[in-house]
Amino acid sequence: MLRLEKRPTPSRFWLYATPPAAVILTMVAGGILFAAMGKNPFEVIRTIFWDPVFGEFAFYLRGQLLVKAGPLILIAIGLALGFRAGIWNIGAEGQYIMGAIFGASVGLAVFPTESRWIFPVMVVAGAFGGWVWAMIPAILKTRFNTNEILVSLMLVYVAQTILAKASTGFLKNPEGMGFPGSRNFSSYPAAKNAFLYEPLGLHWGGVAALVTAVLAYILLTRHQAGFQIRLAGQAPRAARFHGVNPARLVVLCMGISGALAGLAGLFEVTGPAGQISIDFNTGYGFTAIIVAFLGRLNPLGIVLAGFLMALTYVGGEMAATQLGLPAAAIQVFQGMLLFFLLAVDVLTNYRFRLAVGAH
Amino acid sequence: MTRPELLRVEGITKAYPGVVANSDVSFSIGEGEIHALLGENGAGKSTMVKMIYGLVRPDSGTMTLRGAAYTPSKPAEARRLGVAMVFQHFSLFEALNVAENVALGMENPPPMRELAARIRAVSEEYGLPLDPSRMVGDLSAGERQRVEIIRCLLQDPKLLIMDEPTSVLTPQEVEILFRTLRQLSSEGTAILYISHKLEEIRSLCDEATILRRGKVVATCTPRERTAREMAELMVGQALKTPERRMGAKGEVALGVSDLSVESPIPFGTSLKGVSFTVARGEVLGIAGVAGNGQDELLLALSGELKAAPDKVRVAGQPVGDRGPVERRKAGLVAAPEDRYGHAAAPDMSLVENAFLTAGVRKGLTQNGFVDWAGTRRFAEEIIAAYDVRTPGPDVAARALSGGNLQKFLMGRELMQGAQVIVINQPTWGVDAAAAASIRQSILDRAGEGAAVVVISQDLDELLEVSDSFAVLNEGRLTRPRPTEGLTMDEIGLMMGGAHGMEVAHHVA
Amino acid sequence: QGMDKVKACFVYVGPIGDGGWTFQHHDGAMQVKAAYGDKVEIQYQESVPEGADAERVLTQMALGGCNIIFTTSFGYMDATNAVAAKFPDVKFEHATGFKREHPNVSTYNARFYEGRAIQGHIAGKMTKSNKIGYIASFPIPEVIMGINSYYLHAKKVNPDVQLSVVWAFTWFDPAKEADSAKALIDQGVDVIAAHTDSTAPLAEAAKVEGVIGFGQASDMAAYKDGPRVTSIIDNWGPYYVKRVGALLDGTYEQIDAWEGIAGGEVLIGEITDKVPADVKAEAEAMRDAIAAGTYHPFTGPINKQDGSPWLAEGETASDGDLLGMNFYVEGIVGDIPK
Amino acid sequence: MDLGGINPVILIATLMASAVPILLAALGETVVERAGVLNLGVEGMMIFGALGGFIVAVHSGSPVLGFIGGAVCGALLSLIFAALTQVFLANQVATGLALTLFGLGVSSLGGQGYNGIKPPPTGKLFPQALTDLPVVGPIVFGHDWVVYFSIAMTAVLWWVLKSTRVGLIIRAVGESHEAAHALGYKVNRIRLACIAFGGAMAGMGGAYVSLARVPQWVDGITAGAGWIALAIVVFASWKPWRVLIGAYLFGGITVLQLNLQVAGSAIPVEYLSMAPYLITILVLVIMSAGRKASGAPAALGQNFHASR
Ligand SMILES: Nc1ncnc2c1ncn2[C@@H]1O[C@H](COP(=O)(O)OP(=O)(O)OP(=O)(O)O)[C@@H](O)[C@H]1O
Ligand SMILES: Nc1ncnc2c1ncn2[C@@H]1O[C@H](COP(=O)(O)OP(=O)(O)OP(=O)(O)O)[C@@H](O)[C@H]1O
Ligand SMILES: [Mg+2]
Ligand SMILES: [Mg+2]
Repeated sequence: MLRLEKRPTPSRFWLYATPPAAVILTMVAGGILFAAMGKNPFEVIRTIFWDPVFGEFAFYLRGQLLVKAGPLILIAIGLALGFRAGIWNIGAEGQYIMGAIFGASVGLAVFPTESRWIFPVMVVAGAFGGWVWAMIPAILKTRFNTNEILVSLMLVYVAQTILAKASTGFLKNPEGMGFPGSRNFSSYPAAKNAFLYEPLGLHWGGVAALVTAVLAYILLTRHQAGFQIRLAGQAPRAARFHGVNPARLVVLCMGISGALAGLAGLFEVTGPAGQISIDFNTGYGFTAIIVAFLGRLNPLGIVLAGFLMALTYVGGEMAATQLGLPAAAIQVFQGMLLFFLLAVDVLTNYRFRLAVGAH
Repeated sequence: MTRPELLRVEGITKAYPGVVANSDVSFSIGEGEIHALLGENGAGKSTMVKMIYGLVRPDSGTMTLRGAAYTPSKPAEARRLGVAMVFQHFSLFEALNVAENVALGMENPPPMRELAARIRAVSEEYGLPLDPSRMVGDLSAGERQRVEIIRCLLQDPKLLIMDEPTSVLTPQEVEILFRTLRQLSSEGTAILYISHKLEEIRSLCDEATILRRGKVVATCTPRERTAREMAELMVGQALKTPERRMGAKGEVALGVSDLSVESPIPFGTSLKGVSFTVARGEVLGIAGVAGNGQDELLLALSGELKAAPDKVRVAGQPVGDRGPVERRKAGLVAAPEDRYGHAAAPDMSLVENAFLTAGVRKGLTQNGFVDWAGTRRFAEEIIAAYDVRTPGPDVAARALSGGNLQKFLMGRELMQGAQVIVINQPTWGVDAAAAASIRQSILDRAGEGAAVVVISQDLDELLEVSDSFAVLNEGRLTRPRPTEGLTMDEIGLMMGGAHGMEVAHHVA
Repeated sequence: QGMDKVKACFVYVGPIGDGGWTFQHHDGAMQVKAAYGDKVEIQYQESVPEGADAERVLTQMALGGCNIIFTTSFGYMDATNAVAAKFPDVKFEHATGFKREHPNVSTYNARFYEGRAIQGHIAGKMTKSNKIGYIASFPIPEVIMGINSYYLHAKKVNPDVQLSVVWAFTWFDPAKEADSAKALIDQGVDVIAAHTDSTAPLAEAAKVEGVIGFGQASDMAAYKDGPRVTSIIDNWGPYYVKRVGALLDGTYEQIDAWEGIAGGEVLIGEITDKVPADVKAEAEAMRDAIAAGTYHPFTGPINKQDGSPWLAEGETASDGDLLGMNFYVEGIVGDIPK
Repeated sequence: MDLGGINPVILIATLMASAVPILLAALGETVVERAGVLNLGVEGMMIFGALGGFIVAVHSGSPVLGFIGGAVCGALLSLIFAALTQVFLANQVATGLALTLFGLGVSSLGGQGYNGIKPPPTGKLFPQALTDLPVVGPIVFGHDWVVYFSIAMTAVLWWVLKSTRVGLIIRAVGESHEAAHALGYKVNRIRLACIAFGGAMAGMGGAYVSLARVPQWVDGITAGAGWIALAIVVFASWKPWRVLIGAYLFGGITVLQLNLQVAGSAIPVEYLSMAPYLITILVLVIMSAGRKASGAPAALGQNFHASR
């Protein structure tokens, strides 16, 4: 019988080898699924993993990877900081929405003024919006010992209602013939999050994501605050002994993750999405939780995980349009990828042993 | 007197990755015999008894129980065959009540009401009063142990295994326990007894098997040996007693006055009006049964619990409202009892654990950035100075044995050049040799002029290191008295008798 | 000039399995396939979120050789126009929107309010409690238009009728739709119209004797022997067939299509026998009058909710007024969420 | 009796039915969490159960078989979670989220072809005569059997957790897996069984949505009920009767806000539709304020590996 045995120290090899191993396993299992659905598995896998990067339309799709990965990375990094500290913000989706609403409100309030200060102020307002929304569970937790998972999750639904109200009410485009949705930022240069370099899909959101990843990495490995975050997550009592104020840490981590989610929302609404609309949010806040874990809560890992996730989205869309694969099959495929990653990950900290014993 | 043989262990070997915990171990226990299993930390004692209890399977070797082959594959089987065990680390559930905890350790527990009655009956029969409906989290360490023992007794065991049962008990409680054990022994129950306290072994046990690095190195009759001889058999070399370099007592370095704080620990004990002072060069020993406010006192001194500013003064400076970082800056370092998760983060490396408290006093941060190279140098210094056995400073703290980790953590606090040092349980679960060296370094630091507070449940240890002595009882501290000339009886009185004696009266 | 072969592509906002909105668009796409066989190739993508993802999917489709792309949700409006700018040779057709910023963008919509008029008539005639209900999704002109049309025609035949509107704030949440229907029924409403996409309100109505409802978006024929007395069917097929056909034969032009019962885009599902024959006949007559262009559901005199006049005697509403409608007509109680 | 046009009797009767999916799922998750496992995949298991139950009911023509099928499907899906977390020791939060993603995808794939079909009806348990009684009629007699089952399950789980050996072992495992292991309990196997039970309950809750509540199959039919169920468990401090109270409170406010709309309440609709979430938060704040411990099982979310 095979038995698991804890390694004294985590395996370096498997730390890096598990993601490729999981991807390969997913391709095999996914291939079987696609074959069962009557598709050519090799074609589907190639369309998902190869074509977006090297295929015919790669010149366009490569850029789309960052467009898609950017917000995921930005949100996931914030969440990862909290998760590492044992603070469970599950409501990034709501913070994302509120960031977009705050930022967009600032921009729309001064429409059509042109000034180069408008966009930066909107960015600050976006971060602030997300921060405020995250402060609600943070303060309820520190003040009243309320479970932050529950509160942050409930606030997503509240934010969605506010978003509906914004797009049918206070942010509605006055020239939109009564249709829901705000003005489109693509026609408001001062407030627009334009591409800085289109072939790479780089806009300010992408820049923010990559810069944040580097900063978060430095924070976690070199800075005392990063040490405290890791410590609080691994050994809360040791953290208090070290001198960490748990309440302040909750406020800090929730604040950072909220602000980053708000930023992501602002960059998205002023850039790729273009406008506030009833459901402009597409679940980035929830997907980012998965990205955070895929990246092992490590900022650099999250960057890779963000791109991998983006690849399955973009490639999955290709497979859907070109090969007629149902959208749900892609969702199943993504689920499998996660399952395999999580399963294979056991090898980092454990090894399998053939059980030899007296019995 | 020869007794009929109950359990025979022959050629048992058990390997863990990287260590052979038991290698070709053989011994036997007669019915009604109290048999000691001795050895340093990591010698393989717990592993051995876990195999007898069916929790771990041996790689090779055989066991026989009353002449029949004995291969328990799970604890339930062992229990059915009459083997019961009290664990080194209690196997209790804090959020469940006593009766539920007992029921969990039984094969076919009777209905709760009946069980409660039986618990009352048995606990009175053996003089171990216990209320079945109380939450275990609310119990003192001694009472918790009673739960474990009663759980065993309810099953009429033929062999009772006790892994380090006395490390958390007052002398009086130890006496009660020993009376119970002797009574059991006289009723024919064999007891396999593990302890680091050799004087206890001498007074209690009939036979002893001594393990070193997993092998049996000697067997002896404890009554016929001195504690020192047995210790030397365990360690395999001669032992040194700590020496005391008498420094002159200096001015007061730590002053605590009328300190009362709420316990933040669920089921904890609040401190009530604690006052004392410690001078430079002085070691204050604080005794008391676990759960009487020791953890809270440490938290209140380390800065994890805050009070009014002037309740705690370090070198005259009020720090009562300051957190751990500021107290360290002011010159106070502290070492909590729980190594895994409080004093150290088990999954972090020794370097990171060195930074955990030494960052402030060792100047290991600059603008908030950590000087990891400097921290690593400090960790290496500790490892060298305290003879910490580890492959290197990058291994996770949990990979070290308890004794080695304790040495590292003591080194971390003692090497920061602080003028006030507070330590809770400096040698808990640490073997004789390592304990001696830790006590020596505490005395050395006092000799260099530090004011030291040692909180411990080991009275011998306190008598050995401390200049003055006080007792914590239900969150209150007695007035410190000079250690010299104190007798065990006086100490017992200071401790207010065995915890729960009053309860015994009520029940009776 | 015409084309030998057309690749027609469809972007759907929901899953084809929603049984409502997307299902009907996909049905339209299949009608195109049936009409032209090998001369068309159909590609589609389900569940495309509005916003950035839509823009990418559209670009992919355009790059992938689609000749005409139907974007079947209002939220795709800006994405459609943005991508159309980059691919002038590809035709774009946006459903329910109003922006045609480039010559290759057309828009199309259906006059669902015409169907609502017929439902209103039936509701007014059939209600016993004089309480009729409407499950609304979001407060947008499209929905408000439907509510007004429904109420006006109920009121016309039954002056005592009261309308209760429940705003569900969702297009598609069967459980919530069921709850909304239940709330209406619990308060005595016995005719329920819904502007959300699932059959849940009908299923809820089926549980209580004497409550009727209507199919929405698709026929919902499964409830024919139950509460469903008729339905509004979104029938996009004729339009899609026409547009792809125009591309094939070279007559394609940019248009702003807003067809209704007349164009076959809005079908009135079979009126069941639960409806008394005379009411059924009246309803069918109204349907035919609308189809013939002799009757407009919004014909004055109509006042706004606050009593101010909107349409004078005999005046009919302009399309512009309808498309921007943000007020209730006189007699409806409650406010439109702002 | 009428309160602003709303009949409280009907309101109560309605909320009892509308709370069933959350109640069943939350009861299952309560057991799972009491055993120390945090399974965030409730939504995935619910929708898989909704589909499975629907398919079984449609093909067999029996709603009872449908509910059983839903439970089996939920349990099967939960076994993926169990395998990953109990055997491969994967992070429970991440695995649970992945399970939701996977469950939504699989049921959307598997449900193709089941749109627009009507399942066999799940009728009321008691005869109309009883249902027509004033007040008690709708509240006590006016439901289908699953409503009674969900209440019975609350009582059973309360009793099992509080007074039986099985419940004691489950609580012990969730409180300290180390101690439970030392006493010889197979921690991972016990947890596995609890996870499967939780999956079955979630699956059954899902089946109630597709068979009784809505009743039909459409993609995404559970629409977030699983998340609410998770929240209710925390809200209820892991106690069955409070789960019932929480589910009824949430269901009640949801129903009430719709009724207020119908009754033409002056409160703006947006605030009404936020109300269930805001009031849940508010009640939680009031309940947790001033309490030191949340009542969470001490080992919640931690994996156990017996090193032997
Ligand atoms: N589960 C395990 N996995 C790996 N190594 C183990 C395990 N349990 C014990 N060991 C190792 O086996 C050796 C013997 O450990 P054991 O716990 O039996 O010592 P002990 O004599 O009881 O020590 P102590 O006095 O500290 O309780 C030690 O080196 C220990 O690190
Ligand atoms: N049989 C019952 N019928 C109705 N309500 C009950 C019943 N039993 C308990 N309750 C109520 O339900 C709530 C939750 O009870 P539950 O049984 O979940 O708690 P419990 O396990 O008894 O916990 P505690 O030990 O804290 O009382 C309490 O308000 C309790 O009074
Ligand atoms: Mg031991
Ligand atoms: Mg109770």
